[in-house]
Amino acid sequence: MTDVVEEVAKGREIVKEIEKGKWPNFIREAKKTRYPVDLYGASLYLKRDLFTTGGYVSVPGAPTGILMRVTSRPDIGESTNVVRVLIPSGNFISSEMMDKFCDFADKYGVGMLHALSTSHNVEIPGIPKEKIRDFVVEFREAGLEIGSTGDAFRNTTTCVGSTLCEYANLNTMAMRDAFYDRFNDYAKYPTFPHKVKLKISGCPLDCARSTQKADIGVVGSWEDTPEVYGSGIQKLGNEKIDAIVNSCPTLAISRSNGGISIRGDDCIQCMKCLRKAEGAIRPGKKKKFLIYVGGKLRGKKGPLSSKLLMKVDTEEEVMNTIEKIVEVFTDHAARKERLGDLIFRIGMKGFLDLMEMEPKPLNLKDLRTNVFYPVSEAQRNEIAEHFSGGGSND
Amino acid sequence: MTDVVEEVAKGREIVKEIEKGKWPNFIREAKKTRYPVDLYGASLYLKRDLFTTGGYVSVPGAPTGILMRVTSRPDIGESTNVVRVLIPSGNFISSEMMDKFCDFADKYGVGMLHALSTSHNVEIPGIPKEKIRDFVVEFREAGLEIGSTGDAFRNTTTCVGSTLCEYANLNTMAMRDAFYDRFNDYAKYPTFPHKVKLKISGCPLDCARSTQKADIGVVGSWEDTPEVYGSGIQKLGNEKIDAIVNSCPTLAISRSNGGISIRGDDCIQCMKCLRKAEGAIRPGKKKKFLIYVGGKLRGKKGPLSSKLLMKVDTEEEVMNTIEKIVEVFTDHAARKERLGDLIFRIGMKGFLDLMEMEPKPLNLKDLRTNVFYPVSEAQRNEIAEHFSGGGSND
Amino acid sequence: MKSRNISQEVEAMIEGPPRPYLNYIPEYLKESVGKWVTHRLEEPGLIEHVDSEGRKVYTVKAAATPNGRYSTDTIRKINALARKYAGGSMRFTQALNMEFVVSDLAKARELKSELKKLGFPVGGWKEHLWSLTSCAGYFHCALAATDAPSVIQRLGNELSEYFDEKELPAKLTVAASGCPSSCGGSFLTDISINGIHTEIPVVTEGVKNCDLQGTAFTCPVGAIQLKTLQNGEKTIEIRENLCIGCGLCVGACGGIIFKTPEKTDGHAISIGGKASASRYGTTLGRIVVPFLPNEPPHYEKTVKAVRTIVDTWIRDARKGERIADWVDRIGWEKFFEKTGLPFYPQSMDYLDIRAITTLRDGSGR
Amino acid sequence: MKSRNISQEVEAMIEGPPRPYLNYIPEYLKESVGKWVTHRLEEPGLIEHVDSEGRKVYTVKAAATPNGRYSTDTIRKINALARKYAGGSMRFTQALNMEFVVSDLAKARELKSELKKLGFPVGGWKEHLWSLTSCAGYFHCALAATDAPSVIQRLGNELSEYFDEKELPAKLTVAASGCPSSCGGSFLTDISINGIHTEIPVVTEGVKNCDLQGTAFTCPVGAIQLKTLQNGEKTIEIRENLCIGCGLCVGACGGIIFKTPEKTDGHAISIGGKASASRYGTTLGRIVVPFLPNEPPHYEKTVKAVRTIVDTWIRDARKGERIADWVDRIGWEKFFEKTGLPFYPQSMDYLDIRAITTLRDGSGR
Ligand code: SRM
Ligand code: SRM
Ligand code: SRM
Ligand code: SRM
Ligand code: SF4
Ligand code: SF4
Ligand code: SF4
Ligand code: SF4
Ligand code: SF4
Ligand code: SF4
Ligand code: SF4
Ligand code: SF4
Repeated sequence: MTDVVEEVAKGREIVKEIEKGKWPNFIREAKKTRYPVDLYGASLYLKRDLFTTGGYVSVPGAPTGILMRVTSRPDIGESTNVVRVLIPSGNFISSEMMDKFCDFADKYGVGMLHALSTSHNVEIPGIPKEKIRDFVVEFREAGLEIGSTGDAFRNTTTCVGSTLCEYANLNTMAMRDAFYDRFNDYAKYPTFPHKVKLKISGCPLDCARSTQKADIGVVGSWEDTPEVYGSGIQKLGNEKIDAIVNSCPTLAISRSNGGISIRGDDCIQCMKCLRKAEGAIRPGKKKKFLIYVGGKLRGKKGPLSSKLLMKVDTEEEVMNTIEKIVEVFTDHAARKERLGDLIFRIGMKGFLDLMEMEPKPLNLKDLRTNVFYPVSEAQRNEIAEHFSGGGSND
Repeated sequence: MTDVVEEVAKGREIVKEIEKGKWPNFIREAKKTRYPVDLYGASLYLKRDLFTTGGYVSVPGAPTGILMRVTSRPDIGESTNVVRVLIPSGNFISSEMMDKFCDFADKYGVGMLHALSTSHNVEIPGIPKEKIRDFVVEFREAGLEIGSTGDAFRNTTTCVGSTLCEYANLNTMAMRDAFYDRFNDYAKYPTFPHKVKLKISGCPLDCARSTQKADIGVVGSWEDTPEVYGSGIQKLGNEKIDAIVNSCPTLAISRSNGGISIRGDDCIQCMKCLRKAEGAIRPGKKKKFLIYVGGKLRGKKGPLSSKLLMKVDTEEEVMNTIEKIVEVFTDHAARKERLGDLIFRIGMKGFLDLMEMEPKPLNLKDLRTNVFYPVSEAQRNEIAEHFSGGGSND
Repeated sequence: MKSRNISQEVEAMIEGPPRPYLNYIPEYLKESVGKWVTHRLEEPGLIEHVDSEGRKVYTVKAAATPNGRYSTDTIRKINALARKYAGGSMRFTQALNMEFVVSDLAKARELKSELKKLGFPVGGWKEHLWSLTSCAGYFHCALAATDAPSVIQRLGNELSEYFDEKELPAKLTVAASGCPSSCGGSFLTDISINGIHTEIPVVTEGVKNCDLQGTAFTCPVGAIQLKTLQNGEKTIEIRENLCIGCGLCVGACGGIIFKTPEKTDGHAISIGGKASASRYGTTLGRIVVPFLPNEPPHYEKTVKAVRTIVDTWIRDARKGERIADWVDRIGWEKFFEKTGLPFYPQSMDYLDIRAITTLRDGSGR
Repeated sequence: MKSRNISQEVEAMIEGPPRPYLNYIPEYLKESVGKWVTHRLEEPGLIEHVDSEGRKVYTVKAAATPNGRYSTDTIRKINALARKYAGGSMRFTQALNMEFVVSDLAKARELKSELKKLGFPVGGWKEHLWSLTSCAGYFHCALAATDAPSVIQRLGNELSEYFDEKELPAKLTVAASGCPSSCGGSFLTDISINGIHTEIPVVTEGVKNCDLQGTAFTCPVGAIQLKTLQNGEKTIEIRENLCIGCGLCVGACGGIIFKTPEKTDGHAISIGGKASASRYGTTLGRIVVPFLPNEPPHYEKTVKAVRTIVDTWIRDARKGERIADWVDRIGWEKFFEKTGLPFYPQSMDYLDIRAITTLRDGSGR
């Protein structure tokens, strides 16, 4: 048996095992396509990734959206280049659109769809290099778009928001649309130091994971008191009401008149009471958009958590802030430095300086304990001003 | 008016104001002594510390215990050298001993006692340089000891422990005595890279602040279930019992038979239930001594919190561990590096290596999130061994 | 802002994703947008949503394949169901599951059984397994240290009953990524698997064919140095003391390889990840098993480790406690005690100065 | 262990502190050691302790002067009370207050009024002000940036009613240290004052008279460099970018001075410190006011800042909440909102990489 024959044979045995079981199975799916399963099997047998990046292709109309993939074992399988397809907000795909995706996958690819990628694009794998140009032309003629690779804004993802969820403080899907209306250039041209991701959640439960998986996260919230709606709360009965009262981490809720009352001043919008109240408590009415910066999952020394940058009142302010962040990022990040890495390197204070913003307590989880820092003369005067007029009590 | 006259006069005005008020007053006290109050007043007027360290004095019988203090303004006041006096455990001072302190302060000093210093020594200030030698001789003849300065073990402090407190899991005062019986050399000779502090608390409430103010902290605790003592709990009444149940952060307590039952496995010895139970709940019987390392209040970049090193069963183990820590500290710390600085510099893992100890979860508050680390072949084998025999379920 | 260099050719095109979104959601959903007042789990995988005017819709959630790959054959069948039952539209959730919005309960139940017939379990809300996701892994990617999809496939088989039948203490999410890039969303799920390389790559002859400058740029820690040999040829050198073994250079240039990935590649398990935008913030997964070997197809050791964690959690957690909440309450010491997992030094040094400022050396070596 | 150099002369002496401790406690206490079962606040400053055999003692706690300094005259009077009422022994608590153990309640009450007559309030347990402590400050120390004792003296006057009369939401401790060495225990109290220098010291002619090598050694961050001048003289140089302004060199060598301490010295306020050896550990005070000027004798600004914090806490905290617990619940954002304290950038950068690895530059400048 030659090496390659053995590798393929052993690989097939392994793949056969993976094919088993009740969970929806990607091997069973792959075997219904022209995807090179043998190559995959061999890599499992060899315990070694057999792919490598396949250089860059520049295709008119597709400055981003194409990933070249070749293998180190052309004797088993060659390439599985992929195009990344932008889909509508909230990942709603109409049946017509889905048909088209399938048609293109059958005609140009290997009859396989990646639906969905973890950043919520559809991918069409297995398009030979020489067909990519034609694919792009035909695809765009069909009114469809590819994108979301390279050093550009990657796909903006959102939770379902107002479309289906009562917790939503902002219409996430509409905001994504608005983002592309205004900033499509950011997504189109890979001209940034590194990729940039924007994700949007309708409430602090953050189903879009915008606070960690995105360079910029937008979260809908509120700042007044959660609304205790109608008499729904009384109907829940004593035990459930007690559970609601006890769920509040800031003790903002107390019993009153058989129902509850909430001290809005203490509410930190944690959503716990809402989750227990079966619709009888709703988000407050004074909406706030929270803007987070610098989340990422692969920092140089591990994942980096985002920091809250600011709370704003309007979508317009959100968009303007994004623009400002992008400007700072473009001008100050090193090559292949994500926004989070930049902030890690220069410190949140340094980043705020670049943003021309004053530091605020909301930018921090905790305050410093280290007493070594300089104080300028201007600050000394400012402080003296603020604290003047203290009484004395003997 | 000459400068000095003005400085003294202005200083006196300020001091006169400080002398006012109902709280016990150190100026009213100082004025009853020969302490150079004018010097102090001038420093307040000038807003500038007028003391400076006064070089080293080597006195036979006193390798540690003497602090020289001279001033930059001998025209106003000269020196206030101080001797630091070691007192009995728990800071209990017999009336005879206190009389002696006063006598010495009157004869050699300025008629002032510093009782107590924040590290729980008595200090006798204002002893002229030329009298120090005589002081030491006479003081030691009176059966008293000075010490606790320089790069030696500073005074070991303890909470009152078993002597007065029902929460004590260890007799802190007896342990301090035992420490000096075995390790008096450590306190006697300033031969370490920097000062070393040992503090001992009888329970996790840590009244001795051993977890932050000490290089080595020892805390008495337990590992079984807190003892629900007799029927005292029932007598507290429903409301108090509910409060006890709700106080437990790990939900280890539940109601049972009109009283409570505690799941010892979940107890983290937080003391909350004991504090509410008015003696009806007591510490568990299986005592553990917790040893903390590396606390300090002035790190190079701010205070450093201690880390839990280990939990041991006997006083003997505590003492042996202290010996080992001292060895590692002496061999590896740089000059003027406290134990906490050393650990900060080399990492807890590095410190454990030097201690020849295996890392344990108790050494950490949290585990790492950064996935970049090497794994040795030996470890790979060890892990493979541990996890072998996993089933498969198709 | 720095000036951008954009070719003319490209300038003219691309309008971004299809929008407005209202064109792509079911007709009967449009009226209710922004008016929802409550929802309720009707039965596993089936939620009733009620709007302020009493209108109702029903969402049905079906599990995805581990890496989201499907044949067009299957997608066409699913799409046919979307046409028939869900107003000609379907969506994918954040965790890549399929979701259908149906206008009445009977139809939703029918859809549910159709999906099951196609092999897609319906479930995954409330105190259940919500999702199992993976990145591309060996299946497509150049960077994988472990084949995330096949690991998740095994775990899916193992845990499937918790998706629809059995209850758990709380929500459970599982994700695997083939390498530290964490495309699969690992570190953010209750149980996360992360591929890791544990050797330092070596530079081979083949490096000649690579874009050396470009390769050096990929290194996140600047461990790659350009060098000119005596014969004038250019090459690169990896500074071992700096390299964190991330593998990005290996993916970028075929001339840089891991020598024995079959031994040194593997994956770590971290637990307790959880996203949140409340003041308490997101919790990242913490590493509890630093290394498991790649042993396809069955990954017995990985399955055993995950089962141990899940079973202990089920036994010990209070109702409503996600894995992170549970560990928060009992602490790491008890976690290791109760699970019996061995503790390795690799879990140490978190936030110690060396772990942050130095690289490989400070990380537990 | 490295070998130690110990002079012969010294070798022969010193046995350490007086012990065993039993020789120094009141006779009637000896039987009960290790047998205590419960205690109870009888009245402000007076606790009843009960042992397992029903024996009782009463402890009386009286406030100390800010820096623990007394005339021998006063100490002799106090000592007379210890002889008369407390079995010929007294102790000082962790926070330097005086404590007397008395064998019966009537005597304890008498002692209480005697102490008050001497000017020492009795109180400081449970939901009260427990302690106010300071280090030596200008009174004795060479390193002070602020005169901790006089600051505490003012705060003592200001807050004294909470020691015995008025209740607080929970325990309150206050400490001040004249410099970052924090000898006063600041950072560990609910409200802490810390002296800070905010300029970089300069080297003057006088440096000649100092032990240069020794001075360089005192610098915790290695900012002092030894230098030889062209004329062969030795001197030292301070590297400004490294110096953190700790002031240790200034204390060590009279030739190094702060130029304008009257302007640049001052103190910071941090809050929420709390010692604990439970799993949750100690909380360090966090800086809420980065700088207040030294304005003896009345320190109006400092008093105003502390009152603002205490009054807001009293108004807003739930019963049993120490300042740290209160802030934990409401968060820093609300803390600044509710107190109206201005927020300054110096409170930032905590745990950012630069705050740890770089020095002065990374800290908010
Ligand atoms: C397709 C996808 C995984 C999937 O199976 O769904 C994916 C696949 C790859 N990711 Fe990713 N990432 C995918 C979502 C993510 C996510 C999750 C997310 O976006 O929600 C992350 C973590 C979030 C974040 O950004 O921190 C992620 C963080 C990375 C990184 C780390 C970047 C960094 O500097 O932190 C890399 C490496 C890089 O870009 O240099 C990377 C690189 C890659 C590359 C392009 C590796 C490469 O350079 O060859 C992978 C191509 C795989 C292939 O051949 O198919 N991928 N990647 C995901 C879809 C992308 C899309 O836009 O549709
Ligand atoms: C007397 C005392 C303050 C008081 O009013 O009670 C004190 C006074 C001094 N301390 Fe302290 N420290 C005193 C308790 C503390 C404490 C609190 C404690 O021990 O419980 C600390 C914080 C805990 C800790 O150790 O981290 C403390 C941390 C320091 C430091 C910081 C050391 C470090 O490297 O972290 C210094 C500076 C040094 O040693 O280089 C210092 C230095 C000093 C010097 C010697 C300053 C000097 O070098 O000139 C002060 C002499 C003042 C004087 O002239 O009277 N003192 N010092 C305290 C009694 C000491 C004793 O042993 O009886
Ligand atoms: C459908 C989905 C959003 C989407 O647009 O795709 C979703 C929608 C909802 N999420 Fe989510 N979450 C979705 C992914 C997430 C994620 C991201 C993820 O899983 O990858 C998160 C953050 C990650 C995490 O879990 O930590 C997330 C964090 C939550 C939470 C907070 C859970 C917690 O313990 O902190 C809740 C509240 C709850 O479970 O009670 C929640 C609750 C909800 C509910 C079910 C509301 C509820 O309490 O019943 C939302 C139903 C919307 C609706 O009516 O259709 N959702 N939710 C996502 C389903 C993913 C899936 O297929 O399993
Ligand atoms: C006397 C003293 C120990 C000593 O040997 O000197 C002491 C003794 C007691 N402490 Fe303490 N604590 C003493 C300083 C401390 C300190 C250190 C300090 O204040 O400098 C701490 C840690 C610092 C802190 O508070 O963060 C401390 C943390 C506690 C706690 C935990 C408080 C908390 O909120 O976490 C308790 C329990 C309580 O208050 O319910 C406590 C409770 C007690 C009680 C009063 C028991 C009780 O529940 O009432 C102990 C009475 C012993 C007795 O019977 O005489 N003791 N206690 C100290 C009195 C200092 C003073 O004069 O004010
Ligand atoms: S983030 Fe909030 S609004 Fe969005 S789907 Fe989740 S629960 Fe609903
Ligand atoms: S949202 Fe959270 S903080 Fe606000 S009232 Fe409800 S439970 Fe309390
Ligand atoms: S630490 Fe514990 S044992 Fe010691 S005095 Fe405080 S409460 Fe009592
Ligand atoms: S000591 Fe703390 S953890 Fe233990 S049972 Fe009591 S309240 Fe619970
Ligand atoms: S996590 Fe790694 S292996 Fe998986 S797709 Fe991303 S880059 Fe590739
Ligand atoms: S493996 Fe990563 S860290 Fe190491 S040289 Fe390659 S790119 Fe750099
Ligand atoms: S804190 Fe500073 S000023 Fe106060 S005694 Fe200690 S060294 Fe001196
Ligand atoms: S002030 Fe402190 S940091 Fe600066 S030179 Fe002097 S000793 Fe060093």
